[in-house]
Amino acid sequence: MTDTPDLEALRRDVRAFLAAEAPAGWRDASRTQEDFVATQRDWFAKLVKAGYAIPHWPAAFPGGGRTLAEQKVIYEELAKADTPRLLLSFVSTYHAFATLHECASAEQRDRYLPRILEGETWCQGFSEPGAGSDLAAIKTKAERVSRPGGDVYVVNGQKVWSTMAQFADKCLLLVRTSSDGPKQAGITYLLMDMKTPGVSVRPIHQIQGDEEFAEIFLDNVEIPVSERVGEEGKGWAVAQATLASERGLTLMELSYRMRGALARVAALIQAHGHEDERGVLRDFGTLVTQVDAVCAIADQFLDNRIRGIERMGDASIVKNSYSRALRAYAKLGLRLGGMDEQYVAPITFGDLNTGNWMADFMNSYAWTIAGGSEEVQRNIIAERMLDMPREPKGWVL
Amino acid sequence: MTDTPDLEALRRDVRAFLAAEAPAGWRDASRTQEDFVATQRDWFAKLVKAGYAIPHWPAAFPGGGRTLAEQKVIYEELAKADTPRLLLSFVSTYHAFATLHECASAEQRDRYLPRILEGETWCQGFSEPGAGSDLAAIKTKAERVSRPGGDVYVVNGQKVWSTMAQFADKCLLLVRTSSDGPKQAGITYLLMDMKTPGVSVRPIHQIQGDEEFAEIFLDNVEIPVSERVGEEGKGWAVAQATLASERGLTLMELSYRMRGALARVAALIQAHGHEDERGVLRDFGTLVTQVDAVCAIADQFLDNRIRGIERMGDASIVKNSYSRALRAYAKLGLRLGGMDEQYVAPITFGDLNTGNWMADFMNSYAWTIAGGSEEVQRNIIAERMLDMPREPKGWVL
Amino acid sequence: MIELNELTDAAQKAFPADALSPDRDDSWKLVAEMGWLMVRLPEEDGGLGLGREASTAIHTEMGRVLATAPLIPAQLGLQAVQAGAIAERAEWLERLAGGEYAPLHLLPARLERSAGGTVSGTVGGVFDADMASAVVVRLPMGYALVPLDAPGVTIVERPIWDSGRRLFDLVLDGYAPEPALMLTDADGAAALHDALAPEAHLALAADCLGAAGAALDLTVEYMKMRRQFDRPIAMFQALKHRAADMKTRLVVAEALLWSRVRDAEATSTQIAAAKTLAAEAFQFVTEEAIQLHGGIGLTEEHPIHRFMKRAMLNLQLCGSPDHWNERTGREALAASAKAAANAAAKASG
Amino acid sequence: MIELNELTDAAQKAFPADALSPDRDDSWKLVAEMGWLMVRLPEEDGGLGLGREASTAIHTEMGRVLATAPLIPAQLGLQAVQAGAIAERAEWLERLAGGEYAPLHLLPARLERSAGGTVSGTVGGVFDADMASAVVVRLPMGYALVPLDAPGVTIVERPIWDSGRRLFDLVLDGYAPEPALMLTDADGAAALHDALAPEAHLALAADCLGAAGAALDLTVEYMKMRRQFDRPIAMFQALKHRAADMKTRLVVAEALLWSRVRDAEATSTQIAAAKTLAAEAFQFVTEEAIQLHGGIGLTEEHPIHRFMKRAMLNLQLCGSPDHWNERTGREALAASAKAAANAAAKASG
Repeated sequence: MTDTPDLEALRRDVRAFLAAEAPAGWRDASRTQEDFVATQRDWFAKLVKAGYAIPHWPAAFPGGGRTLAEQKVIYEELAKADTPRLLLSFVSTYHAFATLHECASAEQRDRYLPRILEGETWCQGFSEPGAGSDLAAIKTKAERVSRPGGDVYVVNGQKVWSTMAQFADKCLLLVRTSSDGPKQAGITYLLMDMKTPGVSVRPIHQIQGDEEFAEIFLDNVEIPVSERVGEEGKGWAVAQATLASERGLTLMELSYRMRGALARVAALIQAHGHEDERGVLRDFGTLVTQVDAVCAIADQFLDNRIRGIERMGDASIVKNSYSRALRAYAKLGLRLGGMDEQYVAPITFGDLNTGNWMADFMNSYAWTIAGGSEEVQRNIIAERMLDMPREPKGWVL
Repeated sequence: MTDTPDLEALRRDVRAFLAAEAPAGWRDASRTQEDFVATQRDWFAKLVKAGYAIPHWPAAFPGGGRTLAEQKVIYEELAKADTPRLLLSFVSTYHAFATLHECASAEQRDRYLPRILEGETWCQGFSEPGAGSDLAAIKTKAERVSRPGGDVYVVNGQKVWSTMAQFADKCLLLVRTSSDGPKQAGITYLLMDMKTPGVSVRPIHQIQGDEEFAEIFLDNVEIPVSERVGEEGKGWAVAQATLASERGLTLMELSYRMRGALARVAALIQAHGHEDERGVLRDFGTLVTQVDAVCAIADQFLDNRIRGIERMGDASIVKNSYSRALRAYAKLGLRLGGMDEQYVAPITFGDLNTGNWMADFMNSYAWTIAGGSEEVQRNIIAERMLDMPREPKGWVL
Repeated sequence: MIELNELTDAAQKAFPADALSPDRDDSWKLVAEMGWLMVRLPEEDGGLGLGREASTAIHTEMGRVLATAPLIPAQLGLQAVQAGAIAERAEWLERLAGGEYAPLHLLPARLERSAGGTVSGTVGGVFDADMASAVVVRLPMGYALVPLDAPGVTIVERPIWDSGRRLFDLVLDGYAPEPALMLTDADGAAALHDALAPEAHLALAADCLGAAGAALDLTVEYMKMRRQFDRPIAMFQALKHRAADMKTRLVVAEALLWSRVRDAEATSTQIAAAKTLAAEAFQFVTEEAIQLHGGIGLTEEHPIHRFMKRAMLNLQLCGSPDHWNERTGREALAASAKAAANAAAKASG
Repeated sequence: MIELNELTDAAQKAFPADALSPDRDDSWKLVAEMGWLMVRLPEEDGGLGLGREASTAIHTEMGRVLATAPLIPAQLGLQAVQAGAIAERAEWLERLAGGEYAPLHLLPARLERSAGGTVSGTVGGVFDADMASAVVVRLPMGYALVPLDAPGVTIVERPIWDSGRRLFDLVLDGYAPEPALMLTDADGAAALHDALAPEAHLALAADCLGAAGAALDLTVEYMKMRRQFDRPIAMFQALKHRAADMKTRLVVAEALLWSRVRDAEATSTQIAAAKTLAAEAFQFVTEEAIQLHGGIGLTEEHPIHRFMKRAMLNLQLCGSPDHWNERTGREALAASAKAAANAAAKASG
């Protein structure tokens, strides 16, 4: 879609802000987890101040009340200016916000939302070792117990794949309060302070050397019943609101960033003197078109949302085509880089351009596995867009 | 395996025969179905006379009694000399032979086997429109009825994908004599004369212009009970013998033929002046190695059979790797040939080298679809070689 | 202004999805009646003056039914005449917009010019020359209308696998071009070619994606209907996932096409890349479609093979994927080098 | 003569499949004790005099456990010394067969020779230089044993993603080659290279396929154990079919490798092609393995990532797939042209 005059004005404002304030050299300043966290906090605070951190929040918050079209303009510009992605505050501003805004009590909302803007960060305690694609299979158990200060849930279990839980202040926690009936029915949604006794966090050592995720161990953790969102046993519906909170902006942003990063492949071709070999240019051209097409579909997805004509399954198409293009991008880099890429190089945390193609290649798996695996997305596309039959429900071994 | 002195001697004999007798220009002489059939009959008769047509038959037949190692030598040499494949007599010398030899009565055997050497040809009436990969689902119905000359089966139904049934004298026919119990249990195996009243044959127009297969319509066809092979209701076991009759020689032969046919791709590269474009040579080299590997696996499969160490699933690996290589071969030819290949050219029947890459490409689907589709082979590989679980048997909608 | 979905609706009514490969001559009449020949013709020339979106929508629908009428070469021929400067331009435009047929050839011409100024050789890829009054040809001296009844001009049909289309060679043997029918001179030919190429690519891309969509629909329908092992084969996850990948390739190629249709600044290589992606998606969808149809897909009884044959033809028209992917890579590399040089200059300046 | 399966059994006992990445120094001792360093050494030189089949069997088993001991460069170094003509050849061979380590470097050397005859520059891809007494290096003047304690010789470790292997640069700074340690002269270097290259490719191919087999085993085991949606994920047809394709790629690459091992007439390019196919199969298997393991495959807790990292490294050692596939195509094209010319000559003669 073409910008309206309002959008054009916004775009100019964002560009002016970025020209003045976009952090330079942040990649080199994000070589350790600590430096990465500091860079993230600093950039988030700047964006909050400028009014571009939470465009999707209600107008009551400074910088909020933006339309989706406006949000798109902001993210496009952030991507084109190659600024750091807001990874540390992502769960807070999207998942925690959506949960609090749509499902929590007024008291909970008023307590927690302002603190997010002050830098309080949230993590998500959803997945478990036995519950990945099959999230409803969670086993972390919560028992309601009376205490002098009011009833609490006593929680025991283990969560995994919790993004940056090691730096989080708060946690969106799914627990099982009942084992009767369909597995979705016994799930309850709690807000947990990460400093509560019995909570321990262990970062997960990832194969590319990053520690983006953590495990959370819960050992008789007591959470006041007042921290429950929605009714007991109705947590599954709240979780859906949490998961639906991100409206395609991320993949649009990432697609644009991948397009920008094609310059890295080009530089590799030039550095290795591959220009004259038709196979290489052909493969590079194929990748360029693939990435352009992913940008186009991500763009179209948001435009359709803005116009209210999104279809079931569209998001799965965007995710699968993005993740495949990212894999192809990393593999071409790996192939052209040859032996050089087999040596370990310092990486930049939280970037699709880590500085080493092996690390980029490994990172690309996060997109085919996490957030609904490639296979789960294929099921969704086949069943919801092509109306193909689901596997029978009563399928038991 | 290296040839023993006996095998070496056989190889020399075959080569000498081929140097003298291998038909020249058979491709140009097989541009119509009629010419193709004539070429086939002629070449089969020559091979019968020379003693190379039925090496797998018992020694009582002239040219029979060969070991599998000897058979392999013969087929290798037939492939290397680029002789016509024995398509018209294939069902007769393998499927009909195995059925008659292993499962039929002495009377049936003595009546039909010698006639095959005289040129009588058989076709196979197994698949039906509703029973392809799921062969046991056949519906062609046979009812036993008394007749003055003896009981007969009255058969009604339709068969499909019957290779060259339009030229066949006889048919190996699967019919349903009972609908009770497991679907395999009600199947009976009959030998049918194609000239019986009520039999009509309609060649299938294939998308590449060939008519290799036909449909057989059966309208109150009366087949004497004496033409039954095995007991009534025990036809499924006989059918397994029929289907198992071909012991990997075909794919070995075809793989060697594909290796020979790589010269066509090379000629295309030279004709179009693609030599200097690295991408083309890279892709050609990848294909060459793929085809060499298929020859190696087909070879190894036969060697393992000869040594008695074949494993479950081996045949599926050979079939899937051959069919994928054939597809890749045809697609590279199609790609390098460019627009030229879009024009219809006269094709050679029954050859992987038809003279037009579009036709070759279409032919390649026969190998991923017929004789157990690629997907069925994948199931077999996963279940029998990797011991992965089958889908539950009681899976009903 | 006509809305896009109105055009699409009208096209679907005129060419219903269940009537594949509709009769060529009937289709041609219908196409002329619907005014589609003059969709892109400017209003000042008596046309509808619609943009790329309109023609893309129409070509998509024509692709969907495996159109046999040569709308694409006709549109291009008309655009060539419109851009040309012949004396009887207005008359030609009126005749062509009304249903007379003068296609642009879609494959290279291999022509030689004699000392006397006549031209001999073969012009490839003329669609349905049997119904043409003239062909717009790139001659050595520029683009020209070559009347089929002129001396030294013959046509030779060359059957192709895609039996829904008819391709001819236009054979020139000492043909003397008429000065009054020269649309451009030799210098102007390159400019006209550059103007027509994106139009050809957009039209072919739309044709590919309309047809790919129809092939996917047929396949999904077949998978839901065809039963093996007591269930529809659409229930086998391995097959279901392949259908999902077909859908994904198709939708992504559509998104790129429409973004380029709407991007007035897209380069001709970028537009050719959209056609390449569309043709490759069409090829992928139809290759999978044949396999998923099993045996029936290998017979002429079932129409799915016609989609595959069209896919293979479309892949080759106006440049192969190899050609355009390499060009895309080369241009992206050059652009990237330039950007890097600019950035370096800025940093040091 | 030792039977192949005896060798394999002994190797599997010494290096059991469940002890991945066994300690390097322990492994090295074991390898020396088992006599594997002298497997290919001719009997007249005090070795076992076994052929390619034996070393292929051993390297397959070492691949299976993701060996950390540098048997491949050691074998190649020993073969280079064996083929060389130095005065103390017998003593060197005895020491090397007994466990002293003098690897061949597996990546190119970028060296310059000074006017005075000294050599400077970097020799890439020296495995485990920290335990070597000397390195067999291709110097500008021929292959030589370069002692690590010689003046002007230093080693620099360069960490790689495959943490089960240790790679060093050998840095020469005005190193004066000792004439007594020259294995070949400049002319003989090419011949020795051509003799060693197939050995290197066969060893790496075996390493790839042993490891790919182990990666597939781990994956299949995981798929049978891991449950989602109330069933083992091995029961999902789409995933099951992917495992079948992994098995197919692996078995086919194995067949090609063994056919080339046993074919005394296989050219060095044909052997490199078998390594390329093996490395590509290993890459394919491990890429799929990571996906099929889901999240756990992305953590260092689970060993599957180590297979993937080794696959990526092996792909680059001794020439990339791009390089060898192109070479294979070029040679096949030349052979085909020659055969066609011969046939034509025969027909006309």
